[in-house]
Amino acid sequence: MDNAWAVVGIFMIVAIVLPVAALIMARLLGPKKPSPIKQQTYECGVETVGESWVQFKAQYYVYALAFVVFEVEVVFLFPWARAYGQLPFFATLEGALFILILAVGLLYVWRKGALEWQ
Amino acid sequence: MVNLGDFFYTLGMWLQGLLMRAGLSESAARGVFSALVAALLPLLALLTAVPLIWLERKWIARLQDRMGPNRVGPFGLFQVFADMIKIFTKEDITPLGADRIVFALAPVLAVAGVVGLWAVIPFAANAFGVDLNVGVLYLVAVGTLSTLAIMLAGWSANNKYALLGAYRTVAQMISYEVPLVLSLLVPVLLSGSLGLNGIVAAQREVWFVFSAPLAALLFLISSQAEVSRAPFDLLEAESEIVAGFNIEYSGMKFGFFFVGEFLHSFTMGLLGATLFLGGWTGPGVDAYPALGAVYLILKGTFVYFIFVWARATFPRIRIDQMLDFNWKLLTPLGLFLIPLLAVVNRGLSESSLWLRNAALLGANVFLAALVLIILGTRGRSARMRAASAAGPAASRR
Amino acid sequence: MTIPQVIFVVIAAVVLVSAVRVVASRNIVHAALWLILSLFGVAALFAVLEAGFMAVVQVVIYVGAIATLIIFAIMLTRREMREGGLQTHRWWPLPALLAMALFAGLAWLLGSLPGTGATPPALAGDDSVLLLGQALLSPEHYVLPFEVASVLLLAALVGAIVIAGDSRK
Amino acid sequence: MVPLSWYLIVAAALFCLGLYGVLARRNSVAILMGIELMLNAVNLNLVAFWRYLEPARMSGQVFAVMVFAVAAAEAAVGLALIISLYRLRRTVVADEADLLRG
Repeated sequence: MDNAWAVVGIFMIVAIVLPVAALIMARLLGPKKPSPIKQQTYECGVETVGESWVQFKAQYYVYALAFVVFEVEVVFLFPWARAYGQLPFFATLEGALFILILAVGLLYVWRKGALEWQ
Repeated sequence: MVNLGDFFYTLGMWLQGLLMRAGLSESAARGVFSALVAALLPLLALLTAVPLIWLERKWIARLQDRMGPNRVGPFGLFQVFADMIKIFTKEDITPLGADRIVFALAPVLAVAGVVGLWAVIPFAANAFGVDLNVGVLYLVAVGTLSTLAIMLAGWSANNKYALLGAYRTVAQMISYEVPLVLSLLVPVLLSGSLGLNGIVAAQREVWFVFSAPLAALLFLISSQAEVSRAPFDLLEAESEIVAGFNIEYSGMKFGFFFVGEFLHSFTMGLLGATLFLGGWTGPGVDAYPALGAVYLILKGTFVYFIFVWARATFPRIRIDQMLDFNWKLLTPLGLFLIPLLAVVNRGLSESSLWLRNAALLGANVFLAALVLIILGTRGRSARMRAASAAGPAASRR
Repeated sequence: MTIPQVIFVVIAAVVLVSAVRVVASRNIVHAALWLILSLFGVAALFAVLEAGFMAVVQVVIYVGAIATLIIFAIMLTRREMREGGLQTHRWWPLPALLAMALFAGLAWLLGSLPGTGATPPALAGDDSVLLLGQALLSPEHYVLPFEVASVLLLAALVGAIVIAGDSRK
Repeated sequence: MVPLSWYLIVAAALFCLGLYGVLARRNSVAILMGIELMLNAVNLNLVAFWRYLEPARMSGQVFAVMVFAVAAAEAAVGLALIISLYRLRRTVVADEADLLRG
């Protein structure tokens, strides 16, 4: 298979194997003296209070949401950016319209106040 | 055919010839050779971190009027090796209640997500891991691994501060990914190619930093935030809070997050040089293609120095400022920049190179001026509102 | 088996085994992590199919965006569904039977179809991203879906912000 | 080379696993994950058919890209609904979501 992705595959496998090998080496070289105190969850010197699954703010979800939508739209723009040079001028305007619709979404989220950090 | 100027190509041909003499067919020899490159390039990338850490520590020290490491070896050159020996012989502590496999996987992914970027960087005309026809999107895809690593690190440690730190870091990284990807789109727009080799080839006459300086600025700021270094390091600020998502990590695993951050910053420098500063192009590169690697590393180190300089200079910003800066300035700027540049570039595609690039630069300057005027008036009205609100209160007192 | 077939079988095994873990894990976070691995495997299959654009987009959208969203949603709604507890309905064998029957039917159908064992024709010499862009932009092809996708995502953004933000008031 | 039918079998298996997840799981986030698996099976089929039958025409890839957009939109709105439901009812179990029952 003469596929450039085979090289990428080998590359990624090596990029994962190398740090794993270093971790194993560090494990072999380092001391191992586990104790309950040492393995306790760190909490600024005091005993751990409560469970670790704290409820977190819904605010983060809004940013994740905006990110997802923008990411997907930008992915659509890459084929446009690749091809618009070989197409009539109208195609450029199609891409511009696409981005303007995207900008309306951002404007809405902004006006709605969802981007304010509370 | 011995041409030392084309060092990488000659070396590759020599190796392939050696393999063919050993009895392999030509395509098999080429396959083995590219597999070899794919296996050695990650190692090279990881080893780059060693001089990098020394360089950055020296730079930061000089910018802060200190000496930096100077005890171990000449100019403290062996300090990094001493640190490596130390970190290799440290105890590997996994906190109770942690998800052991995920806990160990997170630092590995953090490094792999940076090293993976090196697969598509063209170091010289004939020296690159692989020339994907979707190279720029590949960079975005590999970059998601680092985000994933931080999420896994925060979740698996079974510590509420790690989890909180991870949410915040991930919120920052995904927010700044939007202007980063928008800025990556600009070289694609101007060159009409998604592969990094094509983007470099399109910059032979004019570097994209001159035709689209705003995009280069967007790239610079958002990649600094993506790597979460100062002034965007508020989520793991060593001097203020205990740590962020990596609070429970120690020894080699912590070292990987650390190395990953340094390497990510430098890799972003290389990418900035490739996308906006012409990559390996430079005088004499046609006669001696191997010179391209020198040019790329010099340019990449220059961009990296800007990152370090910013790190040493700017004060840390608050989380609300950071998110506002992204969603209310950088992202809208990118959204307006792209259609503007596309229309100018396509509209003038028949005219001369210099006219087109001058028009692109003019469009950038126009947009930058517009943004500065809007920011100026908004800032003035905010100050006046603040002054009028403070006025009655002051007179009452 | 030839080398491409071995590679295919390994990737397909990763995809299917992690998909089983997605639907069978008791810990919902683990299910999400297995989902990410499964989606990575599908991206690798796209790469084997020489659809490089689809492979990177799969990683960017699914692993980068949707998986992040899912993990955030799990963190926001954790509490009782964390681990242990009953993750499936009491009548779970019924959907299992249904799924197996569907798979058996599909496998029988695929086995009886003619011409599905063909080797792929050579790719057109052109860059497939260029072809994709041209298909997405030319008015006689898919320009309308292209613009509608933008509107769809706008609607999703507005709708999701309204839904997720309403109870704060 | 790998025959087309192998891809179709893998996609069919993935689709059935997703279907099982959708029907059998109680947690609505897990149900959503099942839907994502099913959509991926569809995309695998689309790209495999593009590669083996019509590599010169991009219809298969265009459809798959549209599926990506729909999947992202569905995940965004679906998860927002789940979060909203959780705020109202403190549950993410799909059977207990009976707000329309009055």
